[in-house]
Amino acid sequence: MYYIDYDPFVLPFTLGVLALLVMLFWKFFQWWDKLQPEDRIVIRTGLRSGKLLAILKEVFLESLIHRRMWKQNPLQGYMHMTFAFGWFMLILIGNVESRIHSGVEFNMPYYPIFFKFFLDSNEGLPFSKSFTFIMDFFLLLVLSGLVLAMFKRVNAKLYGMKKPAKPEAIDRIALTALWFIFPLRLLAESFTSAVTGTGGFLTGNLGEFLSGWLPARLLAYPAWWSYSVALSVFFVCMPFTRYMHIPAEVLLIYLRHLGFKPSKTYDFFSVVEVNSCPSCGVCVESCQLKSSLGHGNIVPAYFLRGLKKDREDMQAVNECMLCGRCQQVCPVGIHVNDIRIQRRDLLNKQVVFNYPYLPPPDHQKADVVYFAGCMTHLTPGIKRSVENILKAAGIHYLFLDKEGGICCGRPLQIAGLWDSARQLVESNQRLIRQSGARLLLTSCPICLKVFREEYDLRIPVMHHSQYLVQLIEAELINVAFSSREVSYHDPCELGRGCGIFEEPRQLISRIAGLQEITAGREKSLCCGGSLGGLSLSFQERKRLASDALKQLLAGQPDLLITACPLCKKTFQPLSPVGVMDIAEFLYTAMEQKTRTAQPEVLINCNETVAVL
Amino acid sequence: MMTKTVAVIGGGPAGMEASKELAFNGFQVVLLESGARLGGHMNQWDRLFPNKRPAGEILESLYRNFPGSITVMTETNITSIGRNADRFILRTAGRDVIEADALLVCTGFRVFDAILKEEYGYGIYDNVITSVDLEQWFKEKRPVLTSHGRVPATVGFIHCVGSRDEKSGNLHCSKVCCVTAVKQAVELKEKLPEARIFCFYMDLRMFGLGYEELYKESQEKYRIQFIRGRLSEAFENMDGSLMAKVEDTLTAKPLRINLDLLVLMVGFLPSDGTAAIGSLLGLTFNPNGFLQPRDGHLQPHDTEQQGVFLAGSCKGPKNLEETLADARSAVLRIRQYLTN
Amino acid sequence: MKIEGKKRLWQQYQKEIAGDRYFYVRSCVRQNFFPGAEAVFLKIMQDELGKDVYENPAHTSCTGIGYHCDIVPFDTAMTVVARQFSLMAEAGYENFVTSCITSFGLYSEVLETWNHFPEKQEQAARFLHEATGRPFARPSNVSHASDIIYKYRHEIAARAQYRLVNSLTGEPLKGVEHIGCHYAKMFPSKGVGGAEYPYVLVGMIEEWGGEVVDYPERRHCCGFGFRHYAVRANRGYSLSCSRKKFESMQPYKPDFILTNCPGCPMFLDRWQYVISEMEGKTYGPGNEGIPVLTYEELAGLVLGYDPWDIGLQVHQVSVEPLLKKMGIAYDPDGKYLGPGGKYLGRPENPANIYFV
Amino acid sequence: MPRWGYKIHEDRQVIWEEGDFSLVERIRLAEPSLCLCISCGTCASGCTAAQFTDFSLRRVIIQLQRGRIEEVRQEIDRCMLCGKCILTCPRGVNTRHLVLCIRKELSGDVLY
Repeated sequence: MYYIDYDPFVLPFTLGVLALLVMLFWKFFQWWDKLQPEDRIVIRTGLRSGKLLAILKEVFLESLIHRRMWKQNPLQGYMHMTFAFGWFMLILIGNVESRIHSGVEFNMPYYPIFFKFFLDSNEGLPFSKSFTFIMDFFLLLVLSGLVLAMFKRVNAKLYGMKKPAKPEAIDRIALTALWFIFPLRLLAESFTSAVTGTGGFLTGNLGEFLSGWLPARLLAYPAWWSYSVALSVFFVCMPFTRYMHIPAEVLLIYLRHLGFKPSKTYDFFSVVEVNSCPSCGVCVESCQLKSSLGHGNIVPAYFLRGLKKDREDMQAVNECMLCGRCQQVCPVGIHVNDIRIQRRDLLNKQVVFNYPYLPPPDHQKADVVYFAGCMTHLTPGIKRSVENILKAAGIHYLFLDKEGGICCGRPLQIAGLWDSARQLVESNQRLIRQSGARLLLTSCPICLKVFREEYDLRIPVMHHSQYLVQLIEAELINVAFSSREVSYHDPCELGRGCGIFEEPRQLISRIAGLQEITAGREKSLCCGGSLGGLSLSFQERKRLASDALKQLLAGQPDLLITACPLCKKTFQPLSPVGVMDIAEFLYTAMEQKTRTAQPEVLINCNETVAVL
Repeated sequence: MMTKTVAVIGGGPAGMEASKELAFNGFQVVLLESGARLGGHMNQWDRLFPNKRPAGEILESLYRNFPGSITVMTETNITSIGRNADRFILRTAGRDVIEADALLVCTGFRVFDAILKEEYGYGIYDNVITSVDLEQWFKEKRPVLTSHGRVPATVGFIHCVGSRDEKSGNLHCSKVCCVTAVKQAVELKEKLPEARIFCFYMDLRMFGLGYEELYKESQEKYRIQFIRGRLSEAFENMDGSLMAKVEDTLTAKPLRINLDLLVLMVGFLPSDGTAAIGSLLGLTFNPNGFLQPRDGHLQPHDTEQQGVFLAGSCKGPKNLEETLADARSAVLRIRQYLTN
Repeated sequence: MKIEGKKRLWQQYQKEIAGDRYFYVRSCVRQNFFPGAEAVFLKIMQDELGKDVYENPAHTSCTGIGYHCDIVPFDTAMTVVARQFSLMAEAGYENFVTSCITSFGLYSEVLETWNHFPEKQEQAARFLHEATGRPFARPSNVSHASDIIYKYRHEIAARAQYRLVNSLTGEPLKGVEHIGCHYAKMFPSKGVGGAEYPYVLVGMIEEWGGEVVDYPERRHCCGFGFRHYAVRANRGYSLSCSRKKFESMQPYKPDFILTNCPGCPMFLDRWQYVISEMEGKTYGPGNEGIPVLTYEELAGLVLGYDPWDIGLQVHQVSVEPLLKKMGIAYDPDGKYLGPGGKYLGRPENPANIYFV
Repeated sequence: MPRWGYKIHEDRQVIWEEGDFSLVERIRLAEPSLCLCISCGTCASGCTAAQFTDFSLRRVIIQLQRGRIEEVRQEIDRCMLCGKCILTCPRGVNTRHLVLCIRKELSGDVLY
């Protein structure tokens, strides 16, 4: 027989938790509705799959420890960890402690939270010293994070941010409640422990100190009330604030382990991703539209918040260049590029372009199909260099779009027009397949990405920066090293988009001195010419390009090398130094004797493939 | 040595600027003007392209530091020009006799008489005006209204009226009308923000720095619409508005449009003074009736007559910058001539 | 509209019109469709004004229709024209008067060609001589018959029995005028008032008490267009041109259309009927059409001639509403009676347009 | 009409006032650079789609400005949105976005 400890002050907390649970279930039910039946089965059976351990491990590392955040920014990582991990431990250990004390498995949910209130003394409590120490320790941990969090609001620069993400009114309420929770708990426990002597090194000493000059007995009860109310306010607000990311991220980790990926449409997974955004604001600093143009509203922290609240910002959907810098730094790993394209897909639901006029494929055969891409036709130096190099290396190739080709379809896809793009993809796919080629070579990273991801070609697809390096290594072409210093700009679609960072660097290092820059590789900047952005004006694009150039040319290189016709065309008019595509650069460095084609050494098909 | 005298014929911007410079260079200057006051066409102009600078500022600067030593004779028409050795003897209608060692002809231009372009209805239809009329309205701060007192909702500017038109007898391009049309269209749009304003053009010749920028601004900020097509004829509708017929050459379709006000961009023709003085002096006229310098590139101020020099738009259409620069350059040439 | 502006312009386009001793050549089209018109001209000239007008039965078509249909070469046309001039000289006349506007245009074109290319004149003289053995001659004055009526509009007004005034309201009747394209568009200086705002018909209407209304498509072609009408499949162009004019003039509520060209009254008159049949649309008040008159017919009405004597019964658009407005007494039963009371027959009643 | 053997032709003349300018006004709000077009035809001459069909963005823009929506509708969906024209337009018209906006408007999708 036991009796239930109860005091009216627990009511706000208990009702708050109840409201939270109802809200969470309601939300989840809504999301669940978006799911395909087969996906529902995957989710239902997921818990029974062998992945549970791995899932729990990642939840622990990411949701509690905030490993990725640590990597991004240790101070922020620590701050987030103290809140998440500290609070989690307070709950966990509080539960254990209270259960041991009450000796029953079932507790009222408020009981562990307000345990100290109901505890008259530590007498007879097993491991009471250890428990009070541990509980005080984690409370201190959380409080240390709180101090950092408060400090962040005052001075975000210390955290590597110009400004923290701007909270909305409801976020402010929840934040204030959150900030009050732990100091109030500290006060409540301290006042109570001054009377009961149940406190540890923190609460006990503070209680003793406070009771020296304050009526602790009198203040304890209101402190517990305030603590309960603060908790209640936080829980009631939570589903409507960025703190929704706490449950959502756990779900997200679960889904990812079950193999869920972003699809072409805005679906269940997208909603979970959107809700997993903690508005930490790391992305704010990564966005060039924010830094160069001040278009802050388009950064994911705000864009996703708008989506969460059904207040979509059209500018954020259409203006974004899809450079992927924000995605690269996101501690939660939200695929915000995909989400933006999904939103474009929704906004353009009825838009269809039609291409009944596309020509049927002809029947030319070749080992290598070279597809320059629409943009490359505006930079003839690139296609001429690639062709000359291929000829010099004796490659049997077919220039598929020599007289101009069909667009690869990527520009339509990034506008969310998948069905229209399908027509182009299929046309090009037929053309490439019938050539019998064993390799598809392109000069345009935009095409590269779509060839790799959306085409069913069953042959390797390479960007010329990859292929040319292989030609050098196979000694089919010889290059001369010059003492020039160059800077290399990683095109978004080539680098972050297709993960090609090394080959261009290998190639350049063979020819000239390569300056590494801070905004290189994964941190590479958008040139401003991206087709990802739909509505950005010409002047705005120019400003992006000028700002990016400043960083690219910080080391005062002799030349700026890039590997995308669009980047080249964007930078060229604004750059004080020459801008060259990597193929053009290579061609200028080729030794004279290999610069002319040798028809008699044309390599046959098998050898070509061996080269690859 | 006796101070040499230069007679400057024509008191527009070129004549005034040249007179000042000649006087600063120590010459005696007689400035002859057939009109009542100096300043020429600048007197009728409100603001200038491309920066909408008030024309008054230019006039003021032309008058500023105007040397007292210059003899200014307004309302003076020259009836004969004779020579006595190296000196010119000019007789005026008022029986004055002026002697000079050199003559500078700055007789300028007149605008095309839009009445001659009968099919456009200037002087016949109530709501057809010229660019000069509109500028006058601007200058007088007259509200822009149709003859029926309504605020025009649609206004059309017709480029090349009397220019590049052999049927009007003029083959030449008057150069400045394109940018003037854009300037006036912008000014009109500022006054009538609700109006739809159209420019009907053959080519847009934005030859000067800042002109293309003004054109772009007129499209972007003021939303002036440019339709490539030359007006063939205009008609009056019952309500006094005009029905204009052009071919919209970019869609290759004839277009009919109703306009409340039609502004004709009248071109440059040689002024009566240019024709008269040119004949008196026996100078060469180019096929468009302007005075022909001896060598357009290398001797732009010299004529077949020794001691007779040319400056400004008597030689052909010029904007103000070119006119003033030409006047100053003519002074250098005259100084060289008179000091040798 | 600033009438003083028009007047200023008209003063620039004053042409010389011979005063007497005319050699008159007929119009191919008018003789057939509006034969009364030419008869009225001769009657006014000879009976009212006492002028010497001579017609030679040997004169032919000027070939203008063939020339503008691209089936008669210009050299041939010049030779035919030279023959007409030769006939005139043979009869001892110098003042050439044409009934047809296209003839007027062709004669003017030929003479201007001869002025600019004397070798063409020599060639025409040679061809004329080779073909007919006739001597070559040139007129001293070429006028269109409407120029003559214009010149004597005051005299006609002085003898007028009726004026272009609504006899009930006293208001001037509103007329639109349509000048044949070949009258002044080719050589503006050869038309009274020039090409853009021709005065020749305006002068008559104003002098006889009416009021001219100008309308946007005034300068538009009547729709004849020669080849457009001559080829049946192309007649739609002709019809569409006329309709464009009717649509444009209708809001001005004209009481009549006045023309000076053979083709114009023909098409402006007949196409009103065709449009009414095709589309059910009419352009006058109620289901009436707009009566179309030649300048001679109008002069005849003003002088008090019997409408049926001057051939108004052959008009497709009934002229009775105009006659009523002018207060002209006419015999409705006499409309289809020819000389000697002989019944001429009457056309089938149209479906939509008012017809008496 | 067999009775006549000819018919009344529709006038080729475009009457400005009959144009539908509501579309161009809405498009202009979404893509203001539309006003900057000078009909130079650079967009059309290098157009990827124009190799295969007579699509001309220059013509589309003109027809849009003239309020000739049917003509716009007839050819707008041939564009591949490849964006070459953005790079070549001398006036910095955001041609690709313009096409998308027009297509959206004509399809009935929400235009911002």
